[in-house]
Amino acid sequence: MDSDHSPVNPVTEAPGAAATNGGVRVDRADRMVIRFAGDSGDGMQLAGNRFTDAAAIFGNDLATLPTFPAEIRAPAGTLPGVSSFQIQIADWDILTPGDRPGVLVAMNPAALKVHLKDLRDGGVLIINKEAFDERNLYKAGFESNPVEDGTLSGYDLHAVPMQTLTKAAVKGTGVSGRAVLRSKNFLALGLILWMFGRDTKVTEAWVAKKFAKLEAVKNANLAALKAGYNYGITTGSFARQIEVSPADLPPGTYTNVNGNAALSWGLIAGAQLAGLPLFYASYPITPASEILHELVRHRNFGVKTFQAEDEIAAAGAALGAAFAGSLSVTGTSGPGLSLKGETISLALMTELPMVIVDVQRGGPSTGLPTKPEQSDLFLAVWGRHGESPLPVLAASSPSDAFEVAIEACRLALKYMTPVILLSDGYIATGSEPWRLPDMDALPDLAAPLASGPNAGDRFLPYLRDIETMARPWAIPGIPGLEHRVGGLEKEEVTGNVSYDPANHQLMTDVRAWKIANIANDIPDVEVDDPDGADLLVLSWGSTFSAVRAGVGNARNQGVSVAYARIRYLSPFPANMATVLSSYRQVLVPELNMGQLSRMIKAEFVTPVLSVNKVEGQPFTATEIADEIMKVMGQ
Amino acid sequence: MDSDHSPVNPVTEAPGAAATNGGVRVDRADRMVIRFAGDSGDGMQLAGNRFTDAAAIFGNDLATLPTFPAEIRAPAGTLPGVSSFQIQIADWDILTPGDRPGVLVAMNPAALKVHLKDLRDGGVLIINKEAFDERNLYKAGFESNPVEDGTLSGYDLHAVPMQTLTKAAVKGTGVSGRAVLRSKNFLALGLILWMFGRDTKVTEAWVAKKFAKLEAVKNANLAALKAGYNYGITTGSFARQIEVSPADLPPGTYTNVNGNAALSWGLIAGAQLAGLPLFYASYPITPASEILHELVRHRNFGVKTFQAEDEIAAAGAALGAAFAGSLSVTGTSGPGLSLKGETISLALMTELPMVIVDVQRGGPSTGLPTKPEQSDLFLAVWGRHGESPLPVLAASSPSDAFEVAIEACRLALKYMTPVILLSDGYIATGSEPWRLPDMDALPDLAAPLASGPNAGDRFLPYLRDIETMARPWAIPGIPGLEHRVGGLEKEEVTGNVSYDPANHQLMTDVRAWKIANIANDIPDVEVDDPDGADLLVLSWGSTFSAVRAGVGNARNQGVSVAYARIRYLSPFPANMATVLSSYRQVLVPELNMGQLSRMIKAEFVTPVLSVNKVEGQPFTATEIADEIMKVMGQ
Amino acid sequence: MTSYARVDFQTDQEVRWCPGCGDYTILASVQNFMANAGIEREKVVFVSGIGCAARFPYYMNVYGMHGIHGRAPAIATGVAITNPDLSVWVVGGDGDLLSIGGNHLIHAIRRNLDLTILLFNNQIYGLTKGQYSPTSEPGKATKSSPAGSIDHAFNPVSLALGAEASFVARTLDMDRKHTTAILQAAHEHRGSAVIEIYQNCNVFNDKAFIQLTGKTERYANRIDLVHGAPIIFGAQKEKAVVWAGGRAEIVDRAAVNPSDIIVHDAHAPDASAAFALSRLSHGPYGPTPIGIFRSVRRPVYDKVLDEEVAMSKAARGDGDLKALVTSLGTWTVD
Amino acid sequence: MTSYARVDFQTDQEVRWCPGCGDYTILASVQNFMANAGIEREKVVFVSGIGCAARFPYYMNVYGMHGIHGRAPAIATGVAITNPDLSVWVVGGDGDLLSIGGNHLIHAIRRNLDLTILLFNNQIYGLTKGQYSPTSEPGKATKSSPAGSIDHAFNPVSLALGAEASFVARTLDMDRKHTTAILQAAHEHRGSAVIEIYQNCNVFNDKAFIQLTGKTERYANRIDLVHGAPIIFGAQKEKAVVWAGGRAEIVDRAAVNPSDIIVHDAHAPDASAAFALSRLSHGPYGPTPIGIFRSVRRPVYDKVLDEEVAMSKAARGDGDLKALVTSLGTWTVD
Ligand SMILES: Cc1ncc(C[n+]2csc(CCOP(=O)(O)OP(=O)(O)O)c2C)c(N)n1
Ligand SMILES: Cc1ncc(C[n+]2csc(CCOP(=O)(O)OP(=O)(O)O)c2C)c(N)n1
Ligand code: SF4
Ligand code: SF4
Ligand SMILES: [Mg+2]
Ligand SMILES: [Mg+2]
Repeated sequence: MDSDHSPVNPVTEAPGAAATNGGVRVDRADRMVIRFAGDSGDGMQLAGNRFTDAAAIFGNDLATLPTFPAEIRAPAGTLPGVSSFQIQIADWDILTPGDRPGVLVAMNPAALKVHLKDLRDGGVLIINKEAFDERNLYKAGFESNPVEDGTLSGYDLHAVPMQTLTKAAVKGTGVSGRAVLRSKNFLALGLILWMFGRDTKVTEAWVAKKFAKLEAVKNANLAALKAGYNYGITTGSFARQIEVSPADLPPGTYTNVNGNAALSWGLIAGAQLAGLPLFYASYPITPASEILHELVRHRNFGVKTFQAEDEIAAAGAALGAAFAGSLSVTGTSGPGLSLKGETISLALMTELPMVIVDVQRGGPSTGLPTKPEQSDLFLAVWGRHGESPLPVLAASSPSDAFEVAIEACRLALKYMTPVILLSDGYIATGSEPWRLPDMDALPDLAAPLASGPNAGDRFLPYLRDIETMARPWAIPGIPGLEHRVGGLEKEEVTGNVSYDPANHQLMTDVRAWKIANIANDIPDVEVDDPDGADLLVLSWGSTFSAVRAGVGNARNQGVSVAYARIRYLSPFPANMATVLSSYRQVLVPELNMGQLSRMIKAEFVTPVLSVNKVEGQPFTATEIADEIMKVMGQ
Repeated sequence: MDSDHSPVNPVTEAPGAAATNGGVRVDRADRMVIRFAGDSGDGMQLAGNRFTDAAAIFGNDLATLPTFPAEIRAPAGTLPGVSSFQIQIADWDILTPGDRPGVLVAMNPAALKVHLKDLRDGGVLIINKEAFDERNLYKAGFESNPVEDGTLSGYDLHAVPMQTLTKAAVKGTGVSGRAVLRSKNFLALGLILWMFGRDTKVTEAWVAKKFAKLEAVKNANLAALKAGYNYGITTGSFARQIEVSPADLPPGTYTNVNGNAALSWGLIAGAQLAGLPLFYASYPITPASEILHELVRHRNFGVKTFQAEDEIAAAGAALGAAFAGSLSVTGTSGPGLSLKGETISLALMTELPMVIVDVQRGGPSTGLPTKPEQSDLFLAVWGRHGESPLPVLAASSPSDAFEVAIEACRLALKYMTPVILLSDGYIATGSEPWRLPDMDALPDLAAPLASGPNAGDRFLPYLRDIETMARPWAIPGIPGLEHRVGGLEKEEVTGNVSYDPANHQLMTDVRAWKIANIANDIPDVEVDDPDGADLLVLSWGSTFSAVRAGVGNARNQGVSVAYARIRYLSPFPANMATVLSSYRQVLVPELNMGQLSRMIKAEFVTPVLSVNKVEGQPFTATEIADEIMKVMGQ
Repeated sequence: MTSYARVDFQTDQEVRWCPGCGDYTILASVQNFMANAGIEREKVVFVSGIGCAARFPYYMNVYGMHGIHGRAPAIATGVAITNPDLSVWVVGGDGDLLSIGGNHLIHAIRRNLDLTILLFNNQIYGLTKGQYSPTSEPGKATKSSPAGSIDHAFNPVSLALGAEASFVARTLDMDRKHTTAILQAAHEHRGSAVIEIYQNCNVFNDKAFIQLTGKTERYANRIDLVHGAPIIFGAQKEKAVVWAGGRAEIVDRAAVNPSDIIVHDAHAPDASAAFALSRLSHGPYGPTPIGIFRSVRRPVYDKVLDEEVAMSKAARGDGDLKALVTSLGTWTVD
Repeated sequence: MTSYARVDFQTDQEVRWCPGCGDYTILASVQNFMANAGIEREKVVFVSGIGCAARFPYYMNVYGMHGIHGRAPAIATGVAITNPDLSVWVVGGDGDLLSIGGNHLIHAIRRNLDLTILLFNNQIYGLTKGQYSPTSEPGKATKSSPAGSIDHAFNPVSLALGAEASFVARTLDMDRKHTTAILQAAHEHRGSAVIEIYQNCNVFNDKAFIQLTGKTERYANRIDLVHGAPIIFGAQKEKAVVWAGGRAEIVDRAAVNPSDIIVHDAHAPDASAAFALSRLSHGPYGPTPIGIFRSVRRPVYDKVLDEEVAMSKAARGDGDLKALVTSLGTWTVD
């Protein structure tokens, strides 16, 4: 997996060098995967997010993968109650949160049980020693104490008395009782910050702001943070530091953003660029809810949010808002998309602009609600009664979600059509540094707004633009444009109800043509193929980052392989057929059982190889690289 | 179109012979298409249905096509208010209601306006002369009276004073006022019965029974019927009779049945054969409502029907009934199927048996609710979030619906899975003679019912049958089988909730395998190919009858062509690949824009030719034959 | 005020209900009301679901959407929120708004969106040709209940009140004057105004409301609710309604003290009295109240949300995209 | 009567609610009730939707289905219709049963299916981590309403009464004795029995019901409804409820004639009084009634349908397939 075959650091499984810093060994690494794991009540997401910020501001490239239990708070100490946060930091442009951690923080036996198998051999293992008592060991299903029975001998183990340390640290800050131990995540964080040579300032500032109104809590957390940091400095037992230099990223201003936030901002941007109010209707559902939570905070952008009684109402309200002149969006996850189909079909018939966001999760049915999957593609493209074509787009990373959201708005408005935008649980909650685009250079979005009659003194709601085939959008309030739309087949031009056979064929053809024609208004698929490969790895959505990393691995192993991602799944970009026919083999990795594969076969009647995985987890770069090697017969 | 090139009868566009019967010319024809057309209030459906019965009992083969306006009662006399009923009768095994009528009854100008273009040149045209007044002509959009302006000179026109005749006939029966003219459909029917040499007995018996409680109405209708019949006998002007001999159908007992009724009976049969109570939950929707209307009348079969508050509730109730041990069915049309997706997905996860009937209509959205289409195929096969495979079957004719319904029940029960059964508006309301199968020879349907613990003293709800992979069905009420199912991913064997990555992959695979394996338990596709053709015409659903007839036409023109129909659309029959690869070209006609075509390409990566039509009307045999000739370069 | 005639509110689409259908009368009442009230056409939006009643928007020369079955209140919610200045009307049948659309209806009512909701109650599914509906009386024989329906019926007024309605009224298709007065009051009401209109379906459920419309029956059965007036009715006004331990009771007027007769208070903050009046009949069988049951002020959803946006802009300034994307902190790579 | 202990109703699945969640107490109450009442385990079916509350079936050692969000009443309807001998229970949260599932709930209530419906009202969306629900008080700050919710809340008891409920009660998670008594009454009731259970979500909406459960507050606020007893409450029973022109009013007991104090009649055929009592509070802010608001007999849907089948069989004989397919008339071709 490494190009230069230099000795591999067991912690990063990447080449590195070691030095010492006042007796402490300092490993240098180009990348590092750290995983915080503990009980849901242990605050691991918080610790992970704070560490992410510190790393980002230090200038590392990074990618994160939070993993939550399905329960709000599963019983403390149990396996289902484990919550974890993984982050990869690197001094180069990395793409995934990493396959296997080199550093694992395990706050209790259950966390160890769940995550130990992933830790690299020789990796750093930091445990909260005092949590390894009889009760917790039993709950986690350990027969004997792994700290003592040799199970952990292959690792660089640090058994830290976190509870004692925390208690001592917070003494005098005013917190008491059960609240005392709540600060122990900050203790662990302090230790990790020390380990990676980050100081605590960024985190301190955050704590001071966040807990401004809770003086005691603030002080306790700060005290624990410093105690952890100092524990690293002072404890002889802890004789290891790891240095990951700032990444050599393209120049620019960066922020660290997760997919749901970036997507929300993209929608806000879309509305601003179109000069329209944004309306977002949604019914809460994991992992899409945060889009609602984010948007509701930006009323000063003219954003109106509506928490509907269910997904059907959310779609209906979005459609009504579209009729009334909003840039309308409704967001959900798989079960909700199944429910919205009938309303989307009405949007399609009335030819109103609307964006439907689907943050995919594991299915079918309630499935694995907190896990990512890409198995709603068929539903998005083909899951409505009648002939119901519409554009389908997919975001491929947290920051990409911003751009794709704007693009979805553009197509909806320009072509007067509902557009489905696919994200997934991995993109939604994972974060990465995002180089901010020039906000002034974003495109203006335009819709075919009607300002007056379009046929003498009459207004004909289905008199189309001859180029886009979009019908005019006449917004209530304008005299003379009164008109009616609806779900019965419409007569061409007038939009009146029509049962005429030829008209139904015509309108079906026009609706299909209008969408198919969008292929001419979107960028071609871009293939990365430096040296004319035979094999193309084609991905869509979040699989892209693993594909890029996996292809990188394979290339490092001397294999020539091309890769591309499809952002537009319906219609496909205009050059798709050419691209497909340029390769002897096309490999399509998906977090489903082969949906894009089948779509490509249906459209281009060309064989493709599928790699499929539905395990509630993203592909790892290694899995992709292995698959490439297999196909290449290596 | 005719094989022997004998002179073609303009009325049937088929070879025939003429004779005379007491001065009246009698045309002999092997088939004849008759269309009754009038205002929705004119009782054309009734007239058509009564004529159908008379023809059926006489022994003709037949096929019918009723066409309703979308409105309950559009304003009298207008074009949208026209209602029609077409029937083809023949002395041989016909398949379609015919392309263009040879006899047209037009009760008013609007009916003439709408239907005249279809009448064959030289065809018989019977009009209700007195309805052609200023007002009605205006409403139908005639500028001058077609009866007088020469428009109708190319037809064998009979302008009958139906109103005067009816008034005279019903005098003294006790009906009065506006009710008098209601009997004029019976007058027209009497005339047509005479024309085809059928007597009025069958119809009289029906009238007597139907209107038993309405003495006056009964007598008026009987009087009008006879008056019409006698008008034929006595009027010199009406110098033509047509004779279509009884068909040479295979021996057996026949009944005349429409698709919704046959399907309902199939469900009842399925429940009887399985020894289970039938539960049917539905929300009314055209053209599926009659299944509910039919089933509700058969409580003595243990049928419980439930008119739910919406389609989601209907699906939910069906699922609950399945859990509780019913043979559960929910029926709907396209918009309703869009709504049921989430619940179907739960049925799939809980692996409970359930049949979902979709009587397809024109889409998208509300579309053309009273017209047939085949555009829900994608939705049925691929229209659910997550990986959601399930069996999809399609009925190809009214009588076939009986058999396919039983087959859907068989698969649902044997494999513990939801099954989607597709019909369409054409099958639903059209009728044909059905040779009754031997009811004693129908298969026994079996489900994997649990009667006790299956693992020592425990009951494991996901411990599968090793052959079918079906899980056991434990019906509430049995001690010791208490268990819980649900929509979260289930652990193999135990059925407990599981978030385990490998388990999710395993269960996804098992669910897919279970459905794919059904290919080994269903008949192969049967191809009709007497002389090794190069071209295969592949159809599904109601398109089959036009395909069979169209292939017949083409063969008559000397072309060698094979045809087959697919009853099983998911999974495809085991020999599909072999069949497809046996032909140089495969032509797939569909009342959609190419859904089966795409499915075949996606599955077999083989090109097919599509013939598509979405005009709210079935294919005609001629259209299919023409397409075949085009492909064959003829 | 714009000056209109009824024809200004008519479209060029042929009205396609069955001859004799009560929907015609309601259409005329609404068109006349709008013309007379001088409501600006371009500010009016009609949203409907699916059903005979739901074809209404096609015949109103205003903005309109013929939606999907049951979803009109949800669609209308989006319209009202986007532009609170519009006059948004919802039209649907008893199937559309109470069966498949029941949830959207009660939630719109609860939130008090500024909608006028016309519920055409003909106690049957018209468009699908005659199945029983959630307001059909138990025992009704229909295509889907040949042996008589076993569903207990909703009382739409009670249901709306249970769902926190700020305005609920009932009127009759045939009584155009009454209909017009109710339309006027509902139009003036800010918030969700529900009007149950008893509408005759002469094809599938003829004479369902004969007790209230029949020449002889109506005098005995029609109880006119008038705010501030005692509730008395009957051909000779010989009947009265009084309180009887938490419920309303019909008595002979002569038998009670005039001061015991309920003086109708449509503006009572507590919905209990209105609810009690709604229980006097269940479907129009026997004496049945007509008129405005309840009309009170409550915050109006779309207006409040609009204010929230305005206040946020005032407090934080118009949203700035650059500030937004940098709000989580940034770092620079040169 | 089978003899059970609580453990017989427990499953081997670990209970996974947050520590301190009110759901634990309710689970214990239900399990104990079932064990003590000797309900045959195999005859019990629990159906739920999605939410924290909706995980209930996993913990009950009976037949159960964890359904999809909002659809439990519909699913339960199918269970009850198929086998009216089963004891069918529905469990869901305020989001599950009142938001997405509102329509199925009111229709199940209207039809009077034989279901016992446990509505765990914690006035929040628990499982999705804290958005406001249809019962959240206006102004509530949550993740989806940081500036305070602008939704007016449902009063579940009023809504159920507006939907023609034959049995409605309210109880508190913490008061296991009260809960048990209500469970008993609901179980004995034939038809849909709705129990609103005020349930504390200590993570996202802690102490929402403190006015009814708090050691000091509860005396002033808890109004116990007991059939046949006068409605009096307060630490010294110093408060009483009387009729005041169609609504219920809280007064000082001393200030009224004892005979004016309402004697609670849960069996009153007219739902008006129960409705009026439900309006005394909206959410537990101030004095709030607890107990059975209404309990009356109405035909039970699943039983009536079952009888229809039996009667049809008795009248027409068991269905015969051959007769069915030949019923439209046949002809023979030899
Ligand atoms: C999703 C969906 N389900 C069912 C239907 C069929 N449908 C159309 S209108 C209607 C009910 C009509 O009754 P009502 O709402 O009372 O209106 P009316 O025709 O009586 O005015 C039904 C069931 C549909 N169009 N869409
Ligand atoms: C169709 C669908 N929409 C949304 C969700 C997400 N969801 C799960 S539970 C829930 C609401 C939970 O609130 P409540 O019903 O009050 O139950 P609680 O968790 O408070 O007990 C939501 C919105 C879902 N699972 N399915
Ligand atoms: S079916 Fe009834 S409601 Fe519909 S248009 Fe005809 S009369 Fe009116
Ligand atoms: S989130 Fe609230 S309701 Fe859900 S389990 Fe936790 S405490 Fe209970
Ligand atoms: Mg109706
Ligand atoms: Mg809740």
